[in-house]
Amino acid sequence: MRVFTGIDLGSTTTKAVMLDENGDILGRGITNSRSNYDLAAAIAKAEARTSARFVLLGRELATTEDAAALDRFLPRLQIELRRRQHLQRLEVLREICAEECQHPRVARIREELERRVDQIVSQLVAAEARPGPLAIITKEAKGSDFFRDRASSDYSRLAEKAADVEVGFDDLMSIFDKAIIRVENTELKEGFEELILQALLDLGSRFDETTLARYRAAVQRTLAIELIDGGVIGTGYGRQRLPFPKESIRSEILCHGLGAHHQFPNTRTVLDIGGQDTKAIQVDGVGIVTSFQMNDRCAAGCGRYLGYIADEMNLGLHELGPIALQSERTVKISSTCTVFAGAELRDHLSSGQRQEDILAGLHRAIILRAMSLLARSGGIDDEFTFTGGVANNPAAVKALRQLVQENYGDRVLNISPNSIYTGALGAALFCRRAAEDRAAA
Amino acid sequence: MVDAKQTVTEIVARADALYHDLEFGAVKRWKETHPGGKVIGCLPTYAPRELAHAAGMLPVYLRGAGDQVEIIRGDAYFQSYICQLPRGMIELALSGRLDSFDGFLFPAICDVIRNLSGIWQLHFPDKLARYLDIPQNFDVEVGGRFYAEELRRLLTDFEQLSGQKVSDDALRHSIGVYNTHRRVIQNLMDLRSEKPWLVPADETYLVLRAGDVLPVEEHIEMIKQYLQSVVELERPMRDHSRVVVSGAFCEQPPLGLIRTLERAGCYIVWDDMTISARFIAGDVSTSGDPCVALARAFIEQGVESASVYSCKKKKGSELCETVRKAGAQGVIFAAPSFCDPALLDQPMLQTALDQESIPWTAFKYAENLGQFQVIREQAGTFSDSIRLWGA
Amino acid sequence: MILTCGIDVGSSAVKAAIIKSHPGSGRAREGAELVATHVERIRRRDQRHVIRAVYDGVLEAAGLTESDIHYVATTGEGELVDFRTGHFYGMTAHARGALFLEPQTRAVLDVGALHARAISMDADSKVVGYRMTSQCASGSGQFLENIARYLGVTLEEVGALSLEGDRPEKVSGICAVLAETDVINMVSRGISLPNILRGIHESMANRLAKLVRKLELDDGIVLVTGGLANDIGLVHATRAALVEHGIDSRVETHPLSVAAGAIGSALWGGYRYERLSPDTKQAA
Amino acid sequence: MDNVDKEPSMLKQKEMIGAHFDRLAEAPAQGKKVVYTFVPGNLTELLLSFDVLPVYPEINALQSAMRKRSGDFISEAERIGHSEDVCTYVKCDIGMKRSGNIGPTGKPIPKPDLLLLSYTGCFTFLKWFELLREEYDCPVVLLHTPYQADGEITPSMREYMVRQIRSEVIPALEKLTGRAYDEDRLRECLELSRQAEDDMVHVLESAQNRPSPIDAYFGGVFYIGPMFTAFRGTKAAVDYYAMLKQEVDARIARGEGPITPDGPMGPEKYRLVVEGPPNWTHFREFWRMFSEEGAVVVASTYTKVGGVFDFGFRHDPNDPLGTLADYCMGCYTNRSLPQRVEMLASYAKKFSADGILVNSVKSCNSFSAGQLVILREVEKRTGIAGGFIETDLVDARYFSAANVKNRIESYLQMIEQKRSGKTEEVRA
Ligand SMILES: Nc1ncnc2c1ncn2[C@@H]1O[C@H](COP(=O)(O)OP(=O)(O)O)[C@@H](O)[C@H]1O
Ligand SMILES: Nc1ncnc2c1ncn2[C@@H]1O[C@H](COP(=O)(O)OP(=O)(O)O)[C@@H](O)[C@H]1O
Ligand code: SF4
Ligand code: SF4
Ligand code: SF4
Repeated sequence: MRVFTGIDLGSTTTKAVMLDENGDILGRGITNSRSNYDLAAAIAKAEARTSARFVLLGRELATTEDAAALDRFLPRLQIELRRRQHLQRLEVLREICAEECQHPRVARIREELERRVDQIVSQLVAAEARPGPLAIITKEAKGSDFFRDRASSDYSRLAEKAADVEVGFDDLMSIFDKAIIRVENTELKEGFEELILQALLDLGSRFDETTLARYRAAVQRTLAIELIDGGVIGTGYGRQRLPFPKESIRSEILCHGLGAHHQFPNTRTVLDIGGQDTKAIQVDGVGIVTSFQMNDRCAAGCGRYLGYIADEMNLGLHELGPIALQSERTVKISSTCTVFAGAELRDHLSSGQRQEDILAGLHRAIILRAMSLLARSGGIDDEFTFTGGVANNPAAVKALRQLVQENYGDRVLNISPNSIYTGALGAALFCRRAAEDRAAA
Repeated sequence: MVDAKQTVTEIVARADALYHDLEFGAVKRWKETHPGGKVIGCLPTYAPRELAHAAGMLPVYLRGAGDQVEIIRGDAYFQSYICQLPRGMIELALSGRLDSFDGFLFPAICDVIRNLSGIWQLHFPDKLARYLDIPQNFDVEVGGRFYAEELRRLLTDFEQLSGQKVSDDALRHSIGVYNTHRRVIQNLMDLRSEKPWLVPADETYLVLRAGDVLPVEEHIEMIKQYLQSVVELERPMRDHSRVVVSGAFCEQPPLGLIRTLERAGCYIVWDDMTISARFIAGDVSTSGDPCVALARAFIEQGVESASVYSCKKKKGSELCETVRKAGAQGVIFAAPSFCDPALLDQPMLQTALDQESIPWTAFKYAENLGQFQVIREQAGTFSDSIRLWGA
Repeated sequence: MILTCGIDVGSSAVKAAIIKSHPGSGRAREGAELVATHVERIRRRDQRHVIRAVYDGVLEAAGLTESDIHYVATTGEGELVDFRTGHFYGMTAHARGALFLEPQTRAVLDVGALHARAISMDADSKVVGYRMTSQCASGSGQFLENIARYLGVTLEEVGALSLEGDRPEKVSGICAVLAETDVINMVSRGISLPNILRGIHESMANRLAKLVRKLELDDGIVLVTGGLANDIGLVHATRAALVEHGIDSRVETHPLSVAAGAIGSALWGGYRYERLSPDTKQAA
Repeated sequence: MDNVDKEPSMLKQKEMIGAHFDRLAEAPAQGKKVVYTFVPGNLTELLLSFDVLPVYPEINALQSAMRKRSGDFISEAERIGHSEDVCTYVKCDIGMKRSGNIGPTGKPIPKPDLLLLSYTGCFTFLKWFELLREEYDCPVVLLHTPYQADGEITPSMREYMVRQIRSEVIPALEKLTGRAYDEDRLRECLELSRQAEDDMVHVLESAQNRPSPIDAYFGGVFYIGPMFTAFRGTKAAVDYYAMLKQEVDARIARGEGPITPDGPMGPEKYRLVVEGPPNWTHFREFWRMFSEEGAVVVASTYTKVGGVFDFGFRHDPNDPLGTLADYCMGCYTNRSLPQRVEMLASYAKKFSADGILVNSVKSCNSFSAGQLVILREVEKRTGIAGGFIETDLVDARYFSAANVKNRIESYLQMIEQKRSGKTEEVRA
């Protein structure tokens, strides 16, 4: 089977989308862009392949199982699959943490440090290994969360408890900070085959032998399908850094425009808030970009801003939105400078403002900047699609909804659960199109 | 005593309400009581309000949207490296807050305001949008003549807008009213430099800003009453330094910033924040051709300003003079970010101050600045250094 | 004997110092002694909580109790210290502290988490001029901290690593956030950690040098204070940058540089304490 | 353009400019008077008639940038207290002065004997000369050009200018040179200007051809050089433009596109109208971002800052002072926003452009404030695609190559996509 891949090398995250010959989405993959773009692209692509296999497995199973059974089974299988991947990463984390503890810098407290770090990681593992729908897994299944974010917020919470005069919070965190980067840049050893069989085993007790046998057979058939690379198109912030020829690169503006159009064909205006840039795009009825604006050289008010805030508050990125939603009185925030955000936040906290009110203000501040950009690009037409990672954040969406209503009146606001993949989807569509053109030529 | 305190509180509360009311309720009320009356919005810095007054119109100074209005559409019109004021203006206009205005006057002050007049012409073609060129030639026979003609042309526009023919006598009368206005303001400024603890900076500022929207006669009364009452108050004198604030003639600093300065230990004994009402020093002649009189006054009695070419040999001598007259110990340069006129002026003014050993400090702001810590530190250190070591 | 405590509440760390000085030693506080200092990073904790911990910490280090202290002087976000006696502004305090640490100091380069400022002073620690970075956080400590986090090195390692750099890579962006991307790119291009860090240091140093350059300096030492004084890489780069900008002042740092603000405010506290009226003294 | 074949006009221009700087360097020794003045609204013919040499600080600034010296100059100006926020042309010039005032050819630029503040349409010029006045001990004479706020030149404006020229500028020049105003000499210069102007307009209009034989923005800044500076009103300029015209006509005949720093441009793919000044610090790199993609600029407004000639204005020897006034008031920088919109829209049509691109420079409020509105209006009136990039004139810190390239690429791809009209639906 020929597959077409789009890779969106964002400033903070790298996303991959894989299409089949009919243009249907087969798989998606995402990883943090951090230090190595090539590696990030490889990891995202590998993830997309894994998830493509999973979709194919679904197709195979559909030939033998009835729909209701599949609906029960597949999500569970996916959860188990993710849990497996997650546990794998935790083990990598454990190893690397142990290595980091050997650093001469911490020689003074090595033993105690080792013990506590290991204890923390074990607690993380224990929490993950517990059966049932885990926060991390369901969140991740929504396509929004990262191992890093989740692990770091859990880790720092546990670290705070584990810290004392002898081994300080700083000591514990510095081990994690160093380790997590290496963890993220490690390609997982086990591939789809091992993982899925493991996952099946985990679920095994719930099915009878014959069903299991059918499932296994489907897995085998899936594995037999050859995924032939029909091409890759890169886009996004780091696209110039990829070892792609020029004709395999598309501007992220066009990709977001086309991706959004594909998701919601009536889209006329697209807002994309990514890690370091915000784009306001106008598209016509067939997905062609007619005008666009990007933030200028200052990264104020972009996704990273939320990242800083989350770090500052010792929360996971995904927790910010829900907390902000509880606010009843939004605090006015003046600075959207990403770096200053932390200071301003502390300022308000120390003047007695409530956390949720401040957070609501921060979200509003980001959206306000986006509103300016939208206005600059030509306003908000019906329908309006919000893409990029920040679209996963319910408080940002709420602020956006409100401001759109106030300034433009009624507009249909589209948000895909896969909004973060919009750029990659656009790239994949371009890729498939290019292949068709080649075939036609 | 109790009365005085109450009067001051009331006046300040009223001024505060006017300051914060960006729906311009006062303008709407004026229109209700003056059926058919026209309102003209004037941008900073100096507008010859006498002309509008004589035509039976209400001239209102507009200075951006302050720190209360969220700028959404305004940003769509200006890049990040342009000051805040024009965004605020656009935001006010597009959100309908300026609907009760019948015309707008854009005095020549900088490229931004100048181009804003063009934006207005493009966007609001049914309202008068008038750019007023001011002369940069200070020969009464050359620049004066040109300016008098410009004023006359403007007056014709006003006459058309208001439907009122303006006689020379009417214009002379208006000039007389504004002369009184200038005098009471001068009295307030004098008190400020004499006893700054009686007239805190934020209060003075609000009272003066009330003159942006109030009919001039009302504003004269307000200042008079304020002056009368405030001198009766027992306000303690603090161990503060005395400073002049310079550079804030156009886009205004947020009220919080003015308060921050005083809290950090600086009495503001003179500033150019509301310079528009004091742009002409002294009275304008009420005899002869009134447009010529206004033009002459501008050329001969106009204050030093960043937006006017300075024909004095030494830039800044006027600022040094002001410092001396107001008994200030230092100068705080507070200019809007990206304000070319104010910021390009500063090095010259600073050199002049250095030569006279007058200490100064400088920072930038935007009308919607929300954080003042840095400024507080800076102003505080400045005040510390004057107080702990000053003469 | 007058015991005063200075507390410098910064945006990333709280610093405290206790000073013993003699009555009648005036503004100069001749013979004042530093009894103890204590510093803690705030790191996502409640500031008030940290302030208390730091105060307790410095008292413990000095072997004193709260009632021994005559005057608690604050600087920075002093409002948060509800037990303070008086407040001094940042630059006044830093200049005083710098002079105490190094009597030849004529300029202070205070590089903290969010701001950098250059302060010139006279032999009496009077601030005669200063320059600060603007409302933009690029080139500050927080920026360096983020980068370090990205690169997976601790702050303590940054300085030494940077010194190993031999072919520093220029950071182009002005914005701290966008510079992060620059840095990411560098890593992916295989630039070594030391060269990246050195490049960042050089770009920060260049900004600092520009601040210093705007001051009119007499002879004497430029003392680096604030948290980044600990970063020898930055100090080293700053030295080079100043030379490049034609400033021949000597750049020094002091092991207690980070506490300069706290020390300075404690010294000022002693001065003010003597000038307080007897009943305020009682209350204090 | 070192390793690329140069056309004769390029060499001639280089020679002309070199000679001018030589003359300047020798001026003090030769007892020649030097006058500093500005490009927009310059009175070059009048100066020539008095036989004084003009110096244009903006030109020095942009030359410094092209030679990568502007960064040091700007930081020198910031050192002495200038804000990061203000126009970098000013800072570059002040910094250059403070660093010894060495011109682009490495020879010193003499001090002014007179500052002729004849400027058009920008308040910063006023500040600039106030600042220069502090630096030099010399007389200043100011010529205030009233702004075309309502899109027209009124008799009162014209009178005001003529009166200023007559009662202030001319007496100042007479005093400086010790010679009387010679109106016949001025008329001769104006006649030469008129001739050169005809040929220059011909060259600029040539961009209507497909492919366009010139790049009217990047190439354009070279073409306007002599005309906007020391050479208008000279025989040398007349010859230069005649030569240039010939070359361009020859390229049209051969069906060739413009010459870029990397040699002749490849096939023309996009035709753009550009508003706003260029960036000088990365001039070639910037140009290359366009030429490599096959984008040619067919008309620009920047090439009109020192005079708008393509709507019919020519210097008129029969009304010497009046024509100078009209010239000053007509410069692009003195035109109101509605006039600028008008002009851009007419270019889009006349030159069959695919897009209008705004290069907004941080330095220049005069140009930049309102450009977003201009862009929207032109898009609305012409229906062609608008694009927006941000750089700066001479401050390299504000040129983020990756960022600019990204936007230009996206913009051109957008035009391409729009043009090809390829879509999912259409293909399905
Ligand atoms: N679950 C989530 N909740 C809130 N914000 C999220 C979530 N996931 C991602 N984000 C935000 O999305 C940003 C990344 O968005 P993305 O579109 O991938 O940016 P880029 O393409 O620039 O890397 C992050 O900086 C983060 O702020
Ligand atoms: N050893 C070190 N090396 C480099 N930077 C350091 C070191 N220790 C602290 N810092 C930096 O110093 C900063 C804190 O400095 P400080 O002067 O206390 O700032 P503030 O007063 O704003 O809290 C932190 O941002 C941290 O990055
Ligand atoms: S603040 Fe300055 S730049 Fe802005 S409009 Fe006013 S004078 Fe012009
Ligand atoms: S203000 Fe903040 S986000 Fe903007 S350029 Fe500066 S550091 Fe970057
Ligand atoms: S603001 Fe613009 S027109 Fe004015 S001097 Fe600067 S670059 Fe030239």
